[in-house]
Amino acid sequence: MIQYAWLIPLLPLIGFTIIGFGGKKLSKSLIGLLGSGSVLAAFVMSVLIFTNVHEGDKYIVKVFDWFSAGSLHLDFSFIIDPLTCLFLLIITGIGFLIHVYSTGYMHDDEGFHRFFAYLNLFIFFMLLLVMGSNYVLMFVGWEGVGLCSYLLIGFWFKNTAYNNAAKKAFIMNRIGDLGFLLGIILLFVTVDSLSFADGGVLDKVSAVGRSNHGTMELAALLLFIGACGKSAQIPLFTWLPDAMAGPTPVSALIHAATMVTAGIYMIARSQVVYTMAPMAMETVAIVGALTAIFAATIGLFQNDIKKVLAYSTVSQLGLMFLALGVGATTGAVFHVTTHAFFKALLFLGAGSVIHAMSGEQDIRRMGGLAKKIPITHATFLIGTLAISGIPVLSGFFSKDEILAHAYEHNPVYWIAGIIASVMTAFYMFRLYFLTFKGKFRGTHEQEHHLHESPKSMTIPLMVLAVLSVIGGFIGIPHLFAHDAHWLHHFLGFGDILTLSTDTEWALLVLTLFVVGVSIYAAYRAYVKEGRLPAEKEEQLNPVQRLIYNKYFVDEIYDTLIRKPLDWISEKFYQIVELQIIDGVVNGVGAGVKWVSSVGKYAQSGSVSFYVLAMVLGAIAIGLIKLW
Amino acid sequence: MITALLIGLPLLAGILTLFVKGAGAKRIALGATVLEFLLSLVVFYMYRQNPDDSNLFMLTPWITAFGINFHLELNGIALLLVMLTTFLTPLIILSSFGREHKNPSLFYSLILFMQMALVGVFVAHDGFLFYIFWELALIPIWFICLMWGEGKDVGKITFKFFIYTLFGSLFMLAGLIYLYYHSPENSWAWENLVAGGQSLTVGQQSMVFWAMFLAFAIKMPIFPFHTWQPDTYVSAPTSGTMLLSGIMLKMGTFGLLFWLMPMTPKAVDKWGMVAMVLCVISIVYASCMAIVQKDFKRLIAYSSIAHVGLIAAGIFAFNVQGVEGAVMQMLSHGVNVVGLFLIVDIVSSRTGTRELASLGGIRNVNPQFAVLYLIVLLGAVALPLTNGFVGEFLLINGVYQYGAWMAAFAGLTIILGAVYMLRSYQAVMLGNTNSITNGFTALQAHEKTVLFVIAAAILILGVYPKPLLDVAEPAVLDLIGSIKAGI
Amino acid sequence: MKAIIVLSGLGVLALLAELFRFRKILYPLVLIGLAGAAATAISYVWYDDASQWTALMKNMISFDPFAIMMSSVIIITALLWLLSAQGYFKDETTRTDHYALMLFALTGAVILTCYSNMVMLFLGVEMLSIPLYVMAGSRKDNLASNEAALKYFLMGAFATGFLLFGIALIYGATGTFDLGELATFVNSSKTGMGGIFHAGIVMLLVGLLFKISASPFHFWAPDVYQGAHTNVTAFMSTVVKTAAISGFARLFGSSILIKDYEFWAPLLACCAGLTIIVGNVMAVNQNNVKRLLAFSSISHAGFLLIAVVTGSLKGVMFYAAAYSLASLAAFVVLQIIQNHSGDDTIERFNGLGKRSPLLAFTLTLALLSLAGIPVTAGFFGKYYLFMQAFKTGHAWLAVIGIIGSLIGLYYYFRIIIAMYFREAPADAKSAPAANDLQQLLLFITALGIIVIGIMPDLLLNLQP
Amino acid sequence: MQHLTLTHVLFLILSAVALLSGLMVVLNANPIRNVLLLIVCFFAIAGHYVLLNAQFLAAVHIIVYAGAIMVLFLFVVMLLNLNKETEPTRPAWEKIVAVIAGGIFCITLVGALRAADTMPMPDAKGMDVNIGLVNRLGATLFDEFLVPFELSSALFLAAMVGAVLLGKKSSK
Amino acid sequence: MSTQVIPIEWYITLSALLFSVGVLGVLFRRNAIVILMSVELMLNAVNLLLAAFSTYHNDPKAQVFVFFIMAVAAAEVAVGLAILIMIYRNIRTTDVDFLNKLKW
Repeated sequence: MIQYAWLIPLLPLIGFTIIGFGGKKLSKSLIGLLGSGSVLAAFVMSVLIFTNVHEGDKYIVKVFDWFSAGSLHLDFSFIIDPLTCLFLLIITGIGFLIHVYSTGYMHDDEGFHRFFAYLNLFIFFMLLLVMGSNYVLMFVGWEGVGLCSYLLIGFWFKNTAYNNAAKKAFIMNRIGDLGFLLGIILLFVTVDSLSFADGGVLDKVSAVGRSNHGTMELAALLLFIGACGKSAQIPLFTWLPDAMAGPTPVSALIHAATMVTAGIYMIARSQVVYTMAPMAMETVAIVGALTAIFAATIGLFQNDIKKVLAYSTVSQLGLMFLALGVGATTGAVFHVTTHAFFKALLFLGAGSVIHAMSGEQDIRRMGGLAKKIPITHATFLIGTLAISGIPVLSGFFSKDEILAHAYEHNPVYWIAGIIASVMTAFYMFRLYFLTFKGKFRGTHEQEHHLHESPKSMTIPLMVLAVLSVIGGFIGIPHLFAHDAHWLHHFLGFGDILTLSTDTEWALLVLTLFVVGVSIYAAYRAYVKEGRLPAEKEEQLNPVQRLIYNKYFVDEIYDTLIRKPLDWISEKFYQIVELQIIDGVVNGVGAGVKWVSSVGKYAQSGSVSFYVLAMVLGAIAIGLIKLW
Repeated sequence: MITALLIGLPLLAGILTLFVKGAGAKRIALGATVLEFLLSLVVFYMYRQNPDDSNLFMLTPWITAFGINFHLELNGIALLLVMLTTFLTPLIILSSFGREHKNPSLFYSLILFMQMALVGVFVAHDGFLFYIFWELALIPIWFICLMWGEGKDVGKITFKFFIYTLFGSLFMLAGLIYLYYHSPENSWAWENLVAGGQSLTVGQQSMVFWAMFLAFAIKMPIFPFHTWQPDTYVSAPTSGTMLLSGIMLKMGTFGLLFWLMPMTPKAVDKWGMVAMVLCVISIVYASCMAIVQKDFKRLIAYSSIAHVGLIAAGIFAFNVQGVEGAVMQMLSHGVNVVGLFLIVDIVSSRTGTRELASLGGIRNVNPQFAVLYLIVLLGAVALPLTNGFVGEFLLINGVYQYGAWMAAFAGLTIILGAVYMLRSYQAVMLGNTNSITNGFTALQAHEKTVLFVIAAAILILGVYPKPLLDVAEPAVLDLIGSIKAGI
Repeated sequence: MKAIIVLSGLGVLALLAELFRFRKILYPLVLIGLAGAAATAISYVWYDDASQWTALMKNMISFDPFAIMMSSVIIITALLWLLSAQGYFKDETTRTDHYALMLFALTGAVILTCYSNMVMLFLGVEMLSIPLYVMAGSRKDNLASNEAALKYFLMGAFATGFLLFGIALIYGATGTFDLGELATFVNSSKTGMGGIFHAGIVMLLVGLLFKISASPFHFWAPDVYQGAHTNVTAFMSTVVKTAAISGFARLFGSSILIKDYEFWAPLLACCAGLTIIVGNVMAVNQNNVKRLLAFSSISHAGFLLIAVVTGSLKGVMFYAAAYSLASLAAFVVLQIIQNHSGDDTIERFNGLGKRSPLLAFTLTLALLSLAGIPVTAGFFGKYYLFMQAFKTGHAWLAVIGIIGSLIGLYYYFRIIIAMYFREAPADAKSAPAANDLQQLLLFITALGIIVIGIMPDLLLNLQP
Repeated sequence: MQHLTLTHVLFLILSAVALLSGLMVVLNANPIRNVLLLIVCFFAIAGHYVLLNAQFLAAVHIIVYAGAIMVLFLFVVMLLNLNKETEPTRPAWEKIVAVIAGGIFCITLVGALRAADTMPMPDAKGMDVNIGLVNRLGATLFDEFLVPFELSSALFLAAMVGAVLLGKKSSK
Repeated sequence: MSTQVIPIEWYITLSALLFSVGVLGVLFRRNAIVILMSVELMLNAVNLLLAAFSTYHNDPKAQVFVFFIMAVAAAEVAVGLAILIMIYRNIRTTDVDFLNKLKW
């Protein structure tokens, strides 16, 4: 079975090729069928492979020799191990659901075929990313998903703002990619291999890493820069909220469930490197924690339904990095999984809301939608509960594991995690209440049009809702069941929690308590008191304004990087390029011309002068040579 | 012998074309270049079979008084560049089919002469012969730029181009003569010049190194010898720009690799850092220049400087990855830049402008063009699975081994390249149409063909570059061995 | 020697034509005669009976390989020149005189290639110069021509004084006029040559440098070239220049004064560099193509001096041949344009590429050769000189040569750009066209430029 | 320094005459006087030839220079009716420049030759007083110098043709 | 008269001075005829020098050379004067600086 693993990425690629070349000639239903079908087939393959993979397995499926140069040999081959399998399932599974959802959501869009082509291409690259059996092939997928992200964010390419958002996403990703690439190269230079196969880069690193401490730190940090870009961590996070410009299914698939978690995958894959690099680990944890809190605070003040979710994603990703940083690799991957479920659910739910609201995304214009769109409401509520970490739902288990590990590593991280969680619960319920409770605040016309989404959209919502509820059981902690943590065993990262049961319980209860308080606060504010977010920025106090404007990070980047770059480039062009360098070149030419134009007057036309010159020449020669 | 045929065929076809009036000229030119491409495939095949095949080799006395021979020899690198030349020339000719050129027979015969000289540069194994072909390539392109160029300053600009490149190459000649006089035998053969060069002291080598470096640096061009390039690219007719950027520029990098590095290893060791810094400056500087350009063609021109800077940096790193990356990137850049300039031509010939600010929304009216442009663009920004990636990855890898900071700065091309390329794509293709672009017509058959071929090449080379690298590797290892041995 | 006899005999014959009224057939007659002279000159390459003449002539002249090659180059150039110069001999009444003058000048030129005695050097120079003074003034009613003749004559006579003073001093120091004895004397001197001798060398150099229009004694050349009839200018810039440089090279390019190399070589090298730079720089701003070519010819004198300094007689020969071919072609086209439009400014070349593609092509080829672009004869000539310069440790001279060539490109290419890029002037009448003989000439020169450029061995291996 | 003999005195006198008349030629603004002064100078030079035992040369010199060339000059000066009034003169500064340049040239030349190593006096016994006689000269001229002699005839022919060509009025 | 009593240096100096006077004449005067005369003076300086060397080297060749110089000088003068007359016919002056149209 496993030797056919190459079919998994190939199927979406075929889908992409057919849809891409067929274009508008194909009917929409055929496109939908092809697009979803290819991913479904990939999903089925993934399941089949998954059933054949057991903990500790590692298979390499070689397709062809890609290229080699000197000691660098790169195969185009795939790795199949538990980590990859898990990601395969998430990508193809959620990918399939979102494809289905999209057939409904994008049905009336003129770029329907294009959309599906891009989605399939994205799935292909994402699969390549997690299946690549060496760093370079991973990088291929890594950049490929970036490209698809670019294409899909700027899907409605007539809109300049969207285009700018797409460009921003691509470029910020590329900043990370450069770090990633340099990290890869550093690893290659150090251990002379990039393959994940046995005896490849990872094994070599674990063998020689101790003696190359500094190199490993550097490599880990460089890789982390890449992860920051892709997974929207400080300081490269600002593209993700802007990326909401793309169609909502894209936000769900790429900017919540899969692509943005590539950074976690990559670090998990490189766990060996990080274990050699404690400082880098600490950096990861700090950045993760900061991002979690920072993004959460911004989320508190956002009024765009997708922006709230976007900041929530950033915050949750921060949490995952925190997990990676404190060594809870399994926890991070676990959270990736559950987050994929509930965040995809939330985004798709948001999409359904937007669909119902005829494109309105501002929660200040919503309210009281619970009755109008019940399925969406119910599933959205499940998602909200899951992300807030309400027990038994998936988010609870994964978040709990991360927090426990954080506490074990350093209580400060635990506190950070708690703060983020509290804020998450608050803004998520704020979002929920404002959207679904209270009175409708939109226009009359919008109210008239309110309707539940078609089946193609609601069914994925329901499936995801179920997954969000039960997804946590793959990693149920010891507290609740004996020998329960299946995921832990399956992945085999060996990051076992050593806290005492009492401590663990205490942490759990404390967490639940503060989250509960937070939810109540939200309830009180937005349901009981019926408060609404300010309509105008002027109504906010300075701190709120600062947060409302996302701490002006975009503006700061603009002022510190983009504008100076433009300015310097322009000045260099005008002054250094045109005046100095070209000026020197032209100046030489002009100089010769000038000398010529002045020198020609020596040719005065007068014989007397010529004779004089001749005599002077003779004198000069005589004086030089004879005296 | 067959190598000589590679040179002779375009020459004869060029002469023939000169005497054919009207549309026949371009057909003959196209036919001849396609034939030439097939011939080069045969050569490729023969070389894969047996690199020492005597048919690939030619040695005839030419100017006996100076030990100059008509000496042709192929190694992997040269072979690939010949392939690039023969592959691109028909595309360049085909892409010009839609244009009404005054005096087409002269135009196409000049292109053919150009091809002859370019192939000659790559296969020459005699220093003097190399120089001759090097200069010979300059004349047709100068005429092409002069006679079919656009803008009122064409004369001035092309002259600057001519004299600037000649300035460099004369110093190269001086360097070669110097090597000749210090070589063990009375011969201009490459091996002999290498032996001569390697026997020199560091000081002597440095002199030769800088003299010859100047020629190559100007040709490529790298900072700060590049100012002729944007103007020339912009004012030249599209075919000329393609020839210049797609193939001719590789003469510089090839020369650097094959005619400079092995001759002056000690100087490379001593001064390589300076050259490397220039290359890196070139990358960053040209990228920044590209970012602020308002003219589409000029933007591409600057991007070319940035790319070639990286190639040169890889060469100066002189390790396997760097040099193979350079070879690979020479090919990729050739293909990509020809595609990009064709795109510029398609846009500007339909809209009458190259101002980025006045374009936009072409994707609405011509999605197919948009896709093709995107593919070429991806190749240019070195997205994985396009040809650009393989080269760039190897190059940065190679440069990293030379110096981590160098690689970090050189790697900025990844970011800055995306910035200017996406900017141009957005300005031209995205957004809403305006009065200039809403009448944008469909691609003509020849344009479509060329772009398809280029797009296919971009993807194929990106997915399966192995055969090319395999061909280059022995030659690269030889060269590096020779350089390292000489230090 | 036979060539000298043929040429001077031909000169006398031309004068007789006036008496015996065969003026009409003089042109073909002189052509044939020149061809015969060329044949006799070049036949020495294969039938070496040259040495017997040397004794017979009491060591006055010596047909050594250099002389054979140079005289062949000169006579063939003159022959080619004659193809283009029918217009110069147009005037019925003075035709025979002009033929005679040209032929006597040519005789002088040949003497300069083969003299082996100072007397012959002096006579050769004068025999070359005196008819040329007259030829420069051949357009008697034209003030420019008058001015050219006056300037040429006055300065030429002045320079002759220097030349002679130099010869006298050298004689005083060595007691001989014979080059062979001179060589023996110089080479056998143990203490090195004294001040009298050196003063003589300097004076002699001044005189000779003037003749080849080397800087700083070049001032006459542009004015004279511009003022003279274009055919005469072509003659001066090819035949005369070649003759003058071979006169120079026989003394300084050979081994005669090699023992004293340290004394005069730096001087010559400096003059060569200066000449290259001055000639090229001054040409940059010229709008008059004739004057431009004059400056260009000055710069080429500088290049030829490199060959002399580096002691490469073959280099002199090759460069002179290549230069003569290209220069001749350029002047012929110029003359055609001038006849057609009555003007020799660069604007007259505008649009020539379209109006007369063949003329434009030949001129382009010639200019490329003058500029030294491969694969023209001019390139290989320059290359040869650079090689020699490197070999003899004059690398700096090669660098100056390179810089000079680059500057040179500017004005050569100005003409090419004018021909191909600029639009023809509005008042341009019909396309200028070459007559049959001129076409033949242009064809031969173009062919020569390319063939010699591609296969320089043809010339280099022509060893007598 | 040897004792001053009559020969020395004669030499000095002749030299003084030659130089002074030469200088006068240069400085006097009247062309006719110039011609006459130059003849004086030539006579002084002829005197030197006699001092040098070159009697035949002296005779030829007088005949050719004073008799032919200078007469030709005189003829032309008369023909063109040149006199002091028509004489073009240089502005003062040009004259100063000319004198300075000429002076420096003179100093350079004389200095260079004076600075040169003194040439040894030839052996008096080997002196052949007859070399300046016509038979010796003729033997040399028509034997060793036959070729140049013949060629100079061609030169004369050329000069003659040229002079006639330019000198006669154009036919138009 | 015995020649050997006068040192050869005297003659060299005299010739040099005469030659310089000739050069000065060429520089000083504007009348073409006088310039030509100055050139003749220069040639005579050479002749004198040659004659002196002839005696000094005891060699008639130099005297023969002088004949050639005289002959050529005569020829040169003939041509030169013809040129002058031709020009005079056109511009009515023998001023060498009058004709300066060919320049720059």
